[in-house]
Amino acid sequence: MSVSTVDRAISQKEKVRENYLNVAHTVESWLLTTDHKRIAMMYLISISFFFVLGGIFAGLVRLELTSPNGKLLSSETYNKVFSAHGIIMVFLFLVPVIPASIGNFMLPIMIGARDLAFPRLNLLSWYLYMIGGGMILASILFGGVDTGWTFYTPYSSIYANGNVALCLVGVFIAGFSSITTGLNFIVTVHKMRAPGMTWFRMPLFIWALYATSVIIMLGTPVVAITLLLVVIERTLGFGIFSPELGGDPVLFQHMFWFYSHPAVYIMMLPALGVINEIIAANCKKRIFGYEFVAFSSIAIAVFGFIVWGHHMFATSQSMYASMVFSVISFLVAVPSAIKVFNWITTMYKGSVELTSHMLFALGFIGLFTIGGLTGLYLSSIATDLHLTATYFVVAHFHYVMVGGALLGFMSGLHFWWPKMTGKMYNEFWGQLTAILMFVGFNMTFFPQFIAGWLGMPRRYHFYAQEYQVWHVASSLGASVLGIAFILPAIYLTHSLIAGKQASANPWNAVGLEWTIPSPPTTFNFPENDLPVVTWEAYEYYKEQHGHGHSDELEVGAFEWRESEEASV
Amino acid sequence: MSLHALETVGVGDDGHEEHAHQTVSIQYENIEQQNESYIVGMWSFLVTEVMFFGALFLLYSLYRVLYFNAYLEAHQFLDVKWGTLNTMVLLVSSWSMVMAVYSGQKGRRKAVLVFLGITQICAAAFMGVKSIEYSKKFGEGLFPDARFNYAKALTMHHEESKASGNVHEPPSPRHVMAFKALEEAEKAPEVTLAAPTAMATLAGAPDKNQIKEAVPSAAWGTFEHEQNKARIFFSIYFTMTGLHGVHVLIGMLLMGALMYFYGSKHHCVEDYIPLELIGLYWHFVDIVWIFLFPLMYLIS
Amino acid sequence: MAHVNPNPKPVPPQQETTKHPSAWVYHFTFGFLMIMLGVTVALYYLDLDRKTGITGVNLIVALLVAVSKATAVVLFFMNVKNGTRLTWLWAALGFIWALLMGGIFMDYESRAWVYHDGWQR
Amino acid sequence: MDNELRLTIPAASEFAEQHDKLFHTINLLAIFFTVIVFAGLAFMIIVYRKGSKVNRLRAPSHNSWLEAAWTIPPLVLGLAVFFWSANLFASAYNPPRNAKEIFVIGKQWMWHMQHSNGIRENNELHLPLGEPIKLTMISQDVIHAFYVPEFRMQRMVEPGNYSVMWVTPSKPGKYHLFCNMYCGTQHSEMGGWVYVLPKEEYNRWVASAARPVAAGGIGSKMGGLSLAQQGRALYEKRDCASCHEGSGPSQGRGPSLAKLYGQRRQLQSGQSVVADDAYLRNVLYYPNEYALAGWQQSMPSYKGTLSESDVLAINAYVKTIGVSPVGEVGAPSSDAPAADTTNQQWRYMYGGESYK
Ligand code: HEA
Ligand code: HEA
Ligand code: HEC
Ligand code: CUA
Ligand SMILES: [Cu+2]
Repeated sequence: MSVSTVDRAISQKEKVRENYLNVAHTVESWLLTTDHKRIAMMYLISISFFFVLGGIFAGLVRLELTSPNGKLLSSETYNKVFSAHGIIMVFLFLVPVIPASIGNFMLPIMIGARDLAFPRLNLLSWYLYMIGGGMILASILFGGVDTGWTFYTPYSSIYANGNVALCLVGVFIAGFSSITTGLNFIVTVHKMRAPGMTWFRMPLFIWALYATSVIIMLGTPVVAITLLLVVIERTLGFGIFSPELGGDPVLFQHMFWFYSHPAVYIMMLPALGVINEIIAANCKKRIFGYEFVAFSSIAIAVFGFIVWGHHMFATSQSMYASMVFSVISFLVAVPSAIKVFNWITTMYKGSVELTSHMLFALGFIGLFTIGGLTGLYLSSIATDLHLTATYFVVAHFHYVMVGGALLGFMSGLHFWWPKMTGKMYNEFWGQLTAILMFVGFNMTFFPQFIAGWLGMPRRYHFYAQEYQVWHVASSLGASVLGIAFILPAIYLTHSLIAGKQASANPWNAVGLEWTIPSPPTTFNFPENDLPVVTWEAYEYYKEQHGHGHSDELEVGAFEWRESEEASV
Repeated sequence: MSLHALETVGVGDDGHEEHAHQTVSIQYENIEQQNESYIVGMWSFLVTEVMFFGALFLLYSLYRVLYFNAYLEAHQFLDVKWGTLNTMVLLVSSWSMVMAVYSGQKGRRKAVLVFLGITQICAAAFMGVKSIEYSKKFGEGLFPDARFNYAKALTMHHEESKASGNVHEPPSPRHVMAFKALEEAEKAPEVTLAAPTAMATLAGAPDKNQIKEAVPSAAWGTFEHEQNKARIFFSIYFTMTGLHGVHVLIGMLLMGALMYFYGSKHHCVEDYIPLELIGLYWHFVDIVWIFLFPLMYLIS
Repeated sequence: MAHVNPNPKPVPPQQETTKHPSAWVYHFTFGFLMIMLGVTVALYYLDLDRKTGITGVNLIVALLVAVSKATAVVLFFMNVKNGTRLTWLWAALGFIWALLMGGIFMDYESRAWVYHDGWQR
Repeated sequence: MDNELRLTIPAASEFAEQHDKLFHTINLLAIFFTVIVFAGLAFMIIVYRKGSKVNRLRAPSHNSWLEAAWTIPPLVLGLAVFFWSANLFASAYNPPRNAKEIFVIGKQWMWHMQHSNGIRENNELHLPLGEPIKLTMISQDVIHAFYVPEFRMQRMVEPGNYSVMWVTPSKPGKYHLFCNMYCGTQHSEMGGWVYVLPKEEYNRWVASAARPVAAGGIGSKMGGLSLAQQGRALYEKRDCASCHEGSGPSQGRGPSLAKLYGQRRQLQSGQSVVADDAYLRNVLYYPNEYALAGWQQSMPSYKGTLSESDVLAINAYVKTIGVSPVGEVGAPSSDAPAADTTNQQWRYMYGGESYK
């Protein structure tokens, strides 16, 4: 193919070409950088660190639960371990992971800007993240936190042992890190689009990031202030939520879930966005029903704000309120359905290539569907009365968060890795990992649905023997899953050292990010000139003729790119 | 100096070509994009701020509905005069801020400095008044931490108004309760006063139950619930005004920096964007107070 | 470490239309705010609730006054005119906040419906 | 390890039977959609894999009818499930009037049950088969949740607020009782067993539980008194009668409590409330909050002197005043002898190996 020869020629040149990675090598050049790409890489590294930490805690949980009266940990330690797992995974891993790493890197490039609107704010965001993360880490190491990630009052504000206040302040600060990122994205999308990049020419990933940012901006302050109030109640003794002091503990749950349900969409929407890019690139087709997919992101963001009460069906929340929250939860499933079906239809008459990132994406669709559908058991009030706070819920949210968001992240990471690092990883290991992860994941969490249906309560250190079968099965799966997570750590690191140079467009995809060299230069575009966008998103075919072989198809936008590249 | 005179101070500084001195950061195409981005950014930030305070207003409203009588009574401890004064001070500061921005747009460096100065003075006055109010509340035992002592405050309040001849009616049942409770408290202070916060302060202590049993006698027990509701009012009051005060302080710092820049010769007056942004922020802080004032001080 | 754009593009000329209002707008707004402040405080001492016998009037009027003050500040001091894109953000915000408020009050208000008029009598 | 792969769990209440129908319907629905999605993906991957020789002409890029086709069915099906579920939930919300009332108190980390016949149990609950049971529950500290998987039902047990849950056990057996709201260190050991007994067996248990240990019984009935009688003892100990229909010096200071339960009360604040369980509790703890119109508020608060369990007992008595005779009471009793079972808790709850 002529294309790859051009690519190869370019990659020869690239050996010496200056890029954002090799412009400077000093420590300050990283710690004081304002380049969104460098900040994204710093985010990627620090978030991975917290993921490994959270994963180790998950491993401890699974290890302990192989026995119904596990003796490895004391009950108190067990509680601290699963709390640490939940807190780290949610606040330090899954909320920032896609926006702050991939999003940070790709958003300006994909809309054709030299950087985010506020580069220094972006750096501040990373520092806030590190400070918040450091405080959470400190609270876990010194004293521990045994409240669960939900921090329910009055347990957290009065009864809990350990270092809850410090941890909450950490979460508060980490929250401001995501607010700053969200704010930056919003302004960037509004003001920094390249000439010709209209709203409906934006890649769907950007739409998803935009919707995410709006949720972050509107929801995060509420949880920030709520957690701050718990801190004040705990340290100073102000009365807000504690019934001992005249407060109402259920009010805390309202305020907490008002953020934390939208927060699950903060975690999910970016992943849903990533999948669009992967599907389009691996089917060489425009996403079916672009507008519907774009608006479904907005619909999820808006409706997501009015379902929080579905976490409180078993509390003293009024019956009528529960019903309202329940019905809206069913409604919010519809935009998700729209996305899923549009992806499947996109593949129709496409040219599906099973690259590693596509495998991750396919796994994502399957697991998100299962996770989302099991959400329906929970949003139906009568069944939730049985299932709430059992392992059914644990399985549900791991299906959406690990099977969904995390696989979405893996997919995006594999897709853009060549662009971000300029190196190709080993495709075979990538594919193997995707399959292993899918299998290991189902082995880990499917048994938990059954255990939950049988009534196994969550956050249980000791449990009844009849559940042991399922716990052992789950732990077995978790070891497979653990291996599946070790692999990318190895082959991705290996690619950095010994990987092939990546061409500008290794996947033959369209989109502004593939028009620039890998890795990009500091201000993204050659000569710092912004591109002028004259084409629609995902313009894989200019026109169609001929039949059969995909190789015979004309890849319209690609032709255009070839000529662009010649000038690089 | 008359207003008009103020406005014309510093005309000498301008007269250059528009935007000539403003630098454009690399990510922007032109100065307009840069300026608009900053303004959109500030507004977005204010949106988060509104949600931040909005959540607190929500807490306020919910407890106001649940515990209206306690609110009504507890708000008497807030001095309407101080509150009005502070509102006035903030409104003046808002006006001088907008005048500073106005002068900045016209490129009048000295006028900017003067108006910012007025704003600073108002902000400082606001904080001064707040600290007077706060220290009074601390003295009365109205700071809602473990030492919160509503009985004492109520009793003192009653005596004060008796002394000033305001009250002719007999004390309300709540006052009676407060007297009784206080009497008991004086008899066995270490036990009784600890009661409401026993749980809070002894969190984790093994003998929670002991304390619980040692505590309340009838009068105190009756009063405890009253006290707790007032305590919620004051918790919300201190949280909201405290956070608002923090915002004022941050505003003062920002204005200080701004004054430094406007005062120093190197600063280019054409770049009025920082001034405009801080102006927006300051008006927001003002708006929060516009709502806080009637909701906290003027409950009827 | 801010990088500077060495050759920024000129601003398209037609944009130069947003005028700064005359300073008198600000003085009038300020006067309005002060008057409204007086109104709020007066209301408090008048206590409409007692006068009219309807509970909550005073609160509503006081809030209306506060909203009008805030609106004045937003419109004139904060100069909301080039806010086309922003207006909807603000609308979204008010909407979302109303949802939070509405949701929580819906719960607390409707709790009594079941217990008090239900089976227990 | 229990090697049997158990996939079902008995449905031991009427609600559970209804619940399972709904659950399995949702199951079918979920499987249906999962199959569609997986089959769709598989089809596309296989048929349109790169290099396959198929017609790729005129690939569509949007189609509003198609969008509607996959928007409306999920919507309709979802709403159908919602209505079914909400209906079932509503029916499970309000206990029938003839329900047998049992009081439950949760505290870190045990359950305390008070039957109206005076029997008290810790971490165990004996229920008669086929009779509607109303559990009125409250916590003394943090939030707990009362969960019996076989009943498919749970409710949070909150401090300061009665929550109600009701079931009609429909299958005899011994079922797990779990605390299903995270409540601290021994959350996983806060539980025990629920016994659903056929009528005769239940009556035998009641008789034995009422008999003191010395007499060969279980002795969980305090001094042989019913809950109302225990309440009466407390009522007398606290001298409530001195104000309420008493003959003492302060006679007539308080209203008569006869036939109070369920009546509508006019408060000084202008509100009118129904004298339900929550009202009776709150009057004892926060009397000034519930000052009655027409009365000079002078009742002391019993917060701190009467525990939640005392309050339940007293109110069980108050409900009988003027309604039914309670019978003479012997020596006043104190709180239940809450044996500390936590040490052997794991063995007790889950059996098998010894604990730690
Ligand atoms: C990424 C995170 C994420 C996502 C995306 C979701 C998505 C959904 N969640 Fe989940 N959820 C969590 C994370 C997430 N959740 C977490 C962390 C918890 C536990 C918190 C805790 O207590 O610790 C939780 C708990 C939780 C509960 C409370 C359970 C309880 O504690 O009792 C409920 C109840 O309604 C619920 C519902 C839903 C619904 C309806 C969706 C929907 O958005 C799903 C929509 C998707 C689909 C439905 C699939 C695709 C659609 C089709 C294939 C078409 C067919 C559709 C129909 C027939 C309608 N979730
Ligand atoms: C993004 C969110 C996220 C992610 C990715 C995960 C990932 C995993 N989680 Fe987690 N989980 C939560 C969010 C998440 N979880 C939340 C919010 C809770 C609720 C907490 C609460 O109740 O408060 C929870 C609770 C929770 C429980 C319930 C605990 C309880 O209720 O008692 C369990 C039990 O199995 C569990 C297991 C796992 C497992 C096996 C993984 C695996 O997918 C993890 C796999 C990853 C790794 C293992 C790391 C990478 C591997 C290495 C670096 C190799 C070295 C490590 C080992 C070999 C161990 N999680
Ligand atoms: C010092 C006098 C006094 C004592 C002692 C007293 N009460 Fe009362 N009680 C009152 C008065 C006065 C009222 C009505 C006004 C009010 O609610 O405060 C009242 C109201 C009540 C009510 C609500 C009655 C209604 O009609 O709605 C109940 C129930 C009640 N008391 C129960 C008790 C119990 C149980 C005790 C003992 C543990 C007790 N009281 C002890 C004075 C007393
Ligand atoms: Cu009690 Cu969990
Ligand atoms: Cu949710």
